[in-house]
Amino acid sequence: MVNPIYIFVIALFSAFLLPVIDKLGRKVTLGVFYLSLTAIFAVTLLWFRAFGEGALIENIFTAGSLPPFSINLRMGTIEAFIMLFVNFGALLGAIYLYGKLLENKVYALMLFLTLIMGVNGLIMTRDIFNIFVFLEITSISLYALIGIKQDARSLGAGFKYIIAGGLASAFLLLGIIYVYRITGNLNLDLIISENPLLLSKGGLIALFLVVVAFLIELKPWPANGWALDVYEAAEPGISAMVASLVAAGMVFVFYKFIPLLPHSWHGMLILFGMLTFVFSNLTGLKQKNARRLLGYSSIAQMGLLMAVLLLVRRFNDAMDIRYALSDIAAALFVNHFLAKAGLFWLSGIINKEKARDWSFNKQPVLVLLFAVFIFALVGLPPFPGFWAKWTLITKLAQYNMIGWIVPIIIGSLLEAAYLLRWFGATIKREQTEQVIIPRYKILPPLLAAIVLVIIFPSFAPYMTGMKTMFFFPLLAAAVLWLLDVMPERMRGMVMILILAAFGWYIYPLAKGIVLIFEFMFIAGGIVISLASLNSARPKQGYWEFLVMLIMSLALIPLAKSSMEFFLAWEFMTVSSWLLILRGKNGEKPALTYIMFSLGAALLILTAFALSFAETGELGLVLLSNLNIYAIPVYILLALGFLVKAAAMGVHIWLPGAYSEAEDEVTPIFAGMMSKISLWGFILLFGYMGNKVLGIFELPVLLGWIGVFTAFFGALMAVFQEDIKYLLAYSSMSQLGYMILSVSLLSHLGWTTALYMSVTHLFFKGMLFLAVAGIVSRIGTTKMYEMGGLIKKMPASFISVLIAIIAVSGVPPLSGFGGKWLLYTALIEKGWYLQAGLSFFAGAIAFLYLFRLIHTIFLGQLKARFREVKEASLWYIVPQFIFVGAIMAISMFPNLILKPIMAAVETQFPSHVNWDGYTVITALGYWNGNAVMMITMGVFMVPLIWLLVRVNMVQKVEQFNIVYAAERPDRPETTHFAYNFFAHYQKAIGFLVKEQITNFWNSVSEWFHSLSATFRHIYTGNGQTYALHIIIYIVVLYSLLGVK
Amino acid sequence: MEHGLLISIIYAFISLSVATIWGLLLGGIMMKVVARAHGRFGPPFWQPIIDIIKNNARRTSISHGIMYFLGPVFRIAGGMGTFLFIPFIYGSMVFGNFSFAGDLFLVMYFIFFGQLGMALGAGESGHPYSAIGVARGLSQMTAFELPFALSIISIVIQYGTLNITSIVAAQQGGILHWTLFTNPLATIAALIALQGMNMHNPFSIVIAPQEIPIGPPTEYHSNFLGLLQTNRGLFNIAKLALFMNLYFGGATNLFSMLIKTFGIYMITVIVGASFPRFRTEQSIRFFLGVPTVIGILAVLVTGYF
Amino acid sequence: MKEFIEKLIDKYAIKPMHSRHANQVFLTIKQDRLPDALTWLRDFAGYTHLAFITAVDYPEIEKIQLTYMVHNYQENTDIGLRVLLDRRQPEMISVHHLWQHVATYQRELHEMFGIDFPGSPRLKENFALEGWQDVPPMRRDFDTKEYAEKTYFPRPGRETHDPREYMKQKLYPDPKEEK
Amino acid sequence: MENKDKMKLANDGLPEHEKPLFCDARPQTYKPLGKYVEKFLNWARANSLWILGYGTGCGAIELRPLMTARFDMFRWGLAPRPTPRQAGVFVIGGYMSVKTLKRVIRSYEQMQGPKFVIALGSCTINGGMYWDSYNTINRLDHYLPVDIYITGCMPRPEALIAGFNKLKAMIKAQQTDGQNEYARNFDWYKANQKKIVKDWNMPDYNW
Repeated sequence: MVNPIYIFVIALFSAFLLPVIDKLGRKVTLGVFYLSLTAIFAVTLLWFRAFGEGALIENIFTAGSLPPFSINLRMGTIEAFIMLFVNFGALLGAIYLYGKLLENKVYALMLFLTLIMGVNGLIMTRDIFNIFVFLEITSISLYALIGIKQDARSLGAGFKYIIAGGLASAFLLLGIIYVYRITGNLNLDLIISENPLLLSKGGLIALFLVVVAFLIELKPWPANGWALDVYEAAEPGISAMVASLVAAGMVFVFYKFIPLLPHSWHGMLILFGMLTFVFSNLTGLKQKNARRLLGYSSIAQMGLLMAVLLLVRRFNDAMDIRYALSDIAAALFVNHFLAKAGLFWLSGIINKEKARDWSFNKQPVLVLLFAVFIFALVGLPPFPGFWAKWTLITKLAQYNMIGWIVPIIIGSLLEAAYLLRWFGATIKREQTEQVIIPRYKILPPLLAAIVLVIIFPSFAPYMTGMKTMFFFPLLAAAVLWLLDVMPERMRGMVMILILAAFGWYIYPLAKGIVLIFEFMFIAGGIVISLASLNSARPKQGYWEFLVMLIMSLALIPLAKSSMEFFLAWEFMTVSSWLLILRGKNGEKPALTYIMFSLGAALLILTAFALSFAETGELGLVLLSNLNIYAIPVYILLALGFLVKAAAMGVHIWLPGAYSEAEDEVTPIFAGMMSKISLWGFILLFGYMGNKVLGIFELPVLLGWIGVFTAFFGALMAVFQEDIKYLLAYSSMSQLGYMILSVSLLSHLGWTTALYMSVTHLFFKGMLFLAVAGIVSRIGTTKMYEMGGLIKKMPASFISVLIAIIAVSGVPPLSGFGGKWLLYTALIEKGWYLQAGLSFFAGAIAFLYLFRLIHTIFLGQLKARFREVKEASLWYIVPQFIFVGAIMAISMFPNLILKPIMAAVETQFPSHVNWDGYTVITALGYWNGNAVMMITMGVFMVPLIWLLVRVNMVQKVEQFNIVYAAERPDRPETTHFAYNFFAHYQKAIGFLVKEQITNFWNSVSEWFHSLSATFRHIYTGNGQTYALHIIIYIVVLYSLLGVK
Repeated sequence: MEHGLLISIIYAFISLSVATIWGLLLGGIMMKVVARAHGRFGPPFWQPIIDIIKNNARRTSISHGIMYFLGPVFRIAGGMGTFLFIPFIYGSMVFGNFSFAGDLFLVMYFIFFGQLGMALGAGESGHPYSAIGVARGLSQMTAFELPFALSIISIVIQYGTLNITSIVAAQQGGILHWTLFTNPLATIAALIALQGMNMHNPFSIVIAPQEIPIGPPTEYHSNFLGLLQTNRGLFNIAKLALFMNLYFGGATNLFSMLIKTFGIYMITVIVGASFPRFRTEQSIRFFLGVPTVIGILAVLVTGYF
Repeated sequence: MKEFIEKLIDKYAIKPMHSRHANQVFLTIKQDRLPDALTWLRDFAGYTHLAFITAVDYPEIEKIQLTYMVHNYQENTDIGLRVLLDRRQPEMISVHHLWQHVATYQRELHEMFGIDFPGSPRLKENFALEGWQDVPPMRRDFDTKEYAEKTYFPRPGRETHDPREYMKQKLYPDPKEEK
Repeated sequence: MENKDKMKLANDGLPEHEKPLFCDARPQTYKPLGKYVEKFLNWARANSLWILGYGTGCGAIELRPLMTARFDMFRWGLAPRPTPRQAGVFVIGGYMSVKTLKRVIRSYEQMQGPKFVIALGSCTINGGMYWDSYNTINRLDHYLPVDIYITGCMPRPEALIAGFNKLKAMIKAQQTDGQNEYARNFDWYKANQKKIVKDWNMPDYNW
């Protein structure tokens, strides 16, 4: 096997060779340069493969004698792993810097090589003085490299770095001297073996000095201003190096020292790591400058990594330590390493100071790269970061260090906040003209991204137990993406086919309640997707995300283990977020949406972690036999699902998300995605049943939340002027009913919930599709700008009419069944006041429903819409499929009620009898069929009477109205539509002042101002930074209790 | 259904026509009563019927469109349906109607059927007053439905059933078995709500002639108006019958039906003759105030104590 | 009131006033000084209310006389400011900026007398006469009887009497004629 | 086809872009139904006369007392109605300025037949004291088919009641048919109306 010494040999040799051969021309020099880098990489690669095949750890002793008389280099699995990435990164970085290296002096190349050598050395050496040496080599070459940009700011940054590094190395040297003084030894392993010596008085000080030096090199918050300046000012290529390579070296050195540290220190150090993680992210919130933003993020990641390295020590059995190391630490490391380097490179390519000015000038590949890196950093599946966070949190819960979960969650949310905000803004930025980008600059980030994607299976520890179908969403999306060349409609067809095939595939797996949900998702998805075929204009990424969303929705009910559940959940979140982002002005709502959804996801994740901690298994079934963590898990899950259901208080993401998403997608959100929270509750109640907290029965609380959601949703819908907002609030209200009825925990209750969710899918699909069709024709969503469209769009009118009759629950249509079941169930259960309030909510629904149909279809037709045509068939057909469905289940309620009841009977005993078409409960009875017949009968009689005399009827036009003996001036002033329920506003409008929205706004405001205050510590002044470092050391010193 | 379809249709027709005529005459009688209270003669008590004949005898009529044309049909279909789902006279084969099809909630929700259709028809007429009237009417409707619903819930708790017939059955045997006495709170709440439903003063904000002459039916005339007026009588009786069944022990024969409906309607008339009109928001606030509290009390008393 | 009158007179070089009774005075003033005078009266003299603007047509002297009547609530006195306009194209400075309701008076005057008030809002809109095409009806050279007869289908057989003569011969018939 | 065009009205008063907003059909004449049926219907019509509550002149003040307890018009089946669509009797309350006449015509045409007109006071007969005004019409019957004139300036409520009863008798005896008359002589009426209503910005027949 190649001796790792050669790494240094190659580096040094070519470094000294370069100036000589530079006479032959820079091209040659670069050739040699790249050749040597490749060689180094090759060596590490070989070693890595070797360890893969189970080679033994190799120790190299210089000067052929044993320590303490020699320097000991070690090449082990971990070393090889780290070095593999380091040298890979080095190679890529060098490629990226090609341009710079071409025009700069040859010393840049030499410095680069020495830097690489230094980092490799830091990783391999086991001799602490040697560590110091390598540290110096690294740092010095780095100062110089930072300077190659040759402008004031980068030089200044380099100088600040020198100050900080100087301080660090000074402390390090002192520490090393002390250590040598105490242990009489410089070899790390020997020192570790003589650890007790170090635990003496002086020893601790020595250790402290060493540790603190590396801490500073790890740029802990807040003593890291200098590093930020470096990230910001230096040439992006170099910043990438700093953020990835050097950081990797430092972290590894810190890792080497961990065995020396007394356990009493761990807690404090973890705390400092976490602080760095949380507060750097917090400070990042308000950051405008792209590279500085990245700087914050990488510092945060370093903090997390450091904390994790210490945390895993606490996993008390060795198996777990290795496990955790290989999963969490390594995953975090790789994730950060590649993503951050890639982002810095991108920042170099795009070359815009402010993060807000970023835009990918019509270069899809850049978009893709950006997406990959950002998602990886945020920790979305399938990237390593996701698995890392999952494993970390589950492990923490398992070794009941639950306290540490909190900062991790907060930090991750903050990081997600600014990264995703940045992503959204950048995607929505208008695309200016295309600029030429040198190929060699694209290559490194591209490779990094590819590695990031293909590497994830090796970090997915639970995938062994997981069904592959949980990756189908990704697969389908990828397939559709590859079919991008096809005409748009064709792709749509393919997408629908994929859905159908998927449905056929999962059909055998689903039964009972699950089957009902699958039916809603797959069948509903297919029908609604038809509408998206209406236009042939290319839709970037539309079908991909759509199929991903629907498939992940369909997968969630099939999840057996919490891992599967959470994975599908995350897929759903991401795809729906991207779909919202595609909307015309979807930027802000998308951000709100993703923040709330991620919050919910993390709550759910914590809950699962807790259950894992207690049961040690991931199966969802085990939720049922929790007892210690039962209440917290219950509450966490409930909260998570409430957020997803947009219940009262956490609903503010909903209107924006539904309304700003494209018109064809909204029905899928409102009709299908909202139901997943219902499934969540069914899961929760199904496994955990009823739980009592203090004097409160939690389901009762949930029921109240549900009924208030229903009430306020309806009330807010009444006062909307924008039709999509109106429908969005109405969906919220409907969800409220479902939450209410599902938390009844009775046979009738669940029947109600399922019945409602199916019918709700039907009529919400109709309504949103009809609206989509109308908007596509007249191009406005403001209701008062419409009016009189019944003459132009009769088909849409019919479907809307049917829909609102169904929504409002007026017999004979199916909606009444829902209402009837609801009240019967509520009264049966004894929830009387809830019944009253929900009845009120149901009555209020009439207001917005009538407003909806009146202001759009009735009243006065505007002059500019006199030529409008009926909406395109692509919208009409799905609507009428739904119309048919509603008619069918109104005529024959058995069609849907019987299966639902049968499905629910597996959970609760049924008290319902059937007599022909009559449903008979303990309280009352309902014969949908007879009602339908009688209604038709009584409808016919007067109709015939009118038709007999129809010949005397004169058809008149819209202005032939009694108008106080005047003639109407123009339709706009005659159509009564704006502020339709002004008196209602006057009467009880005060109930829906925007208190909740204001609350959440102030929350985000708080975080931002907090971040603003913390930013003030970074004055950009070298002395101040030095002072920070000193203070930091003092504080740490006192806190660690070193005497 | 214990007897054949044809028979039941004939029975339904009989009870419908009886109810309609009685409803119209009731309206006329009340006009007469008010007139006498004013010291006038007032119109003959069959005046409403003459008006209906007159309106159907109009030679011309105009239509603003399909929905406008169907509006009155919806309205009266709603009235007929609502009536037909209520057992009119307890234990009577002829006046039993189609109450087998559904229970109390069906009736409560079927009331909306007509209103919705009418609202749509009025909407298509394109007259702003129609829309304003409908907006007012719906708002008020939401308001008075709340105490009414609470009262209904209360009596459902009390009798443990939603089946109107059995609710009536439970009230038989003595005037003291009536809900009026067994559950006065619910009765009061419901009766206040009834004033809102009947839309006489002080709740006549929908067809407020001085403000929005005359609200939704502004554009309706001729035989459309004829249908609407017919429904006025029928629907009125339907509501009265519902209240009679729920709170006043139902009716075992035609005569007691006449008396009771007359009595219940009398309340509305007296109230209407003695109060001026609310503004819309006042009316809404009113219903959400005291009546709702009474309703909640009724529910609490029957439900939890 | 007196001192206001004095002030007015020497401020605005007004022709001598004449007064019907104690608390009502009419002054004739130059067209271009009228707005200042009104402003002064409104803001300093307490004549805060413009009671009316009226016009009289004098074909003899080829003038149209406008009277702006302002009222003082404190001392309950009226001052009527008069201006004489040329009858051939009567035009007057609009004072709607002083009192909003003036615009309506001016609209009416424009319709009935054809007086133009440049800049007065909605001046040209119909007031009472929709689509009137004849000479403004309040001009004295407009013969309403003739107009009515040629326009409004007078019902034949209608006879009119001079009320004085008619009543005399109905109630106090001339004794000579009796014989 | 040609016949159809004759049935259409020109609506010249309207700007081109507003023509589709108004119905352009001509009013029709209607045959009475079978003898006895019509008699019965006329009885109904006569016994429920709905007045269009539209005070067109000073005479409107004389209409109000009819609703009071003293005169109590309801006992004859008279009732005020706020919208022309539902009213059957148009009470012209005295003098008609040209501006009012325009609205009156519009309202009259919006009433559904059979419809009757009662004209109050001498102004409607021959202009009364406004006989030589520049802005008040002289004889209403040149613009609308009047069924009953009630003389006086102003007629007292008793006179009105007498008038109404006369009208009822005429309806029962089927002597009055204003609607058909208006339809038959439509062009003549329209010409007279347009002669004095200069800015005719409504359709020729306001359905």
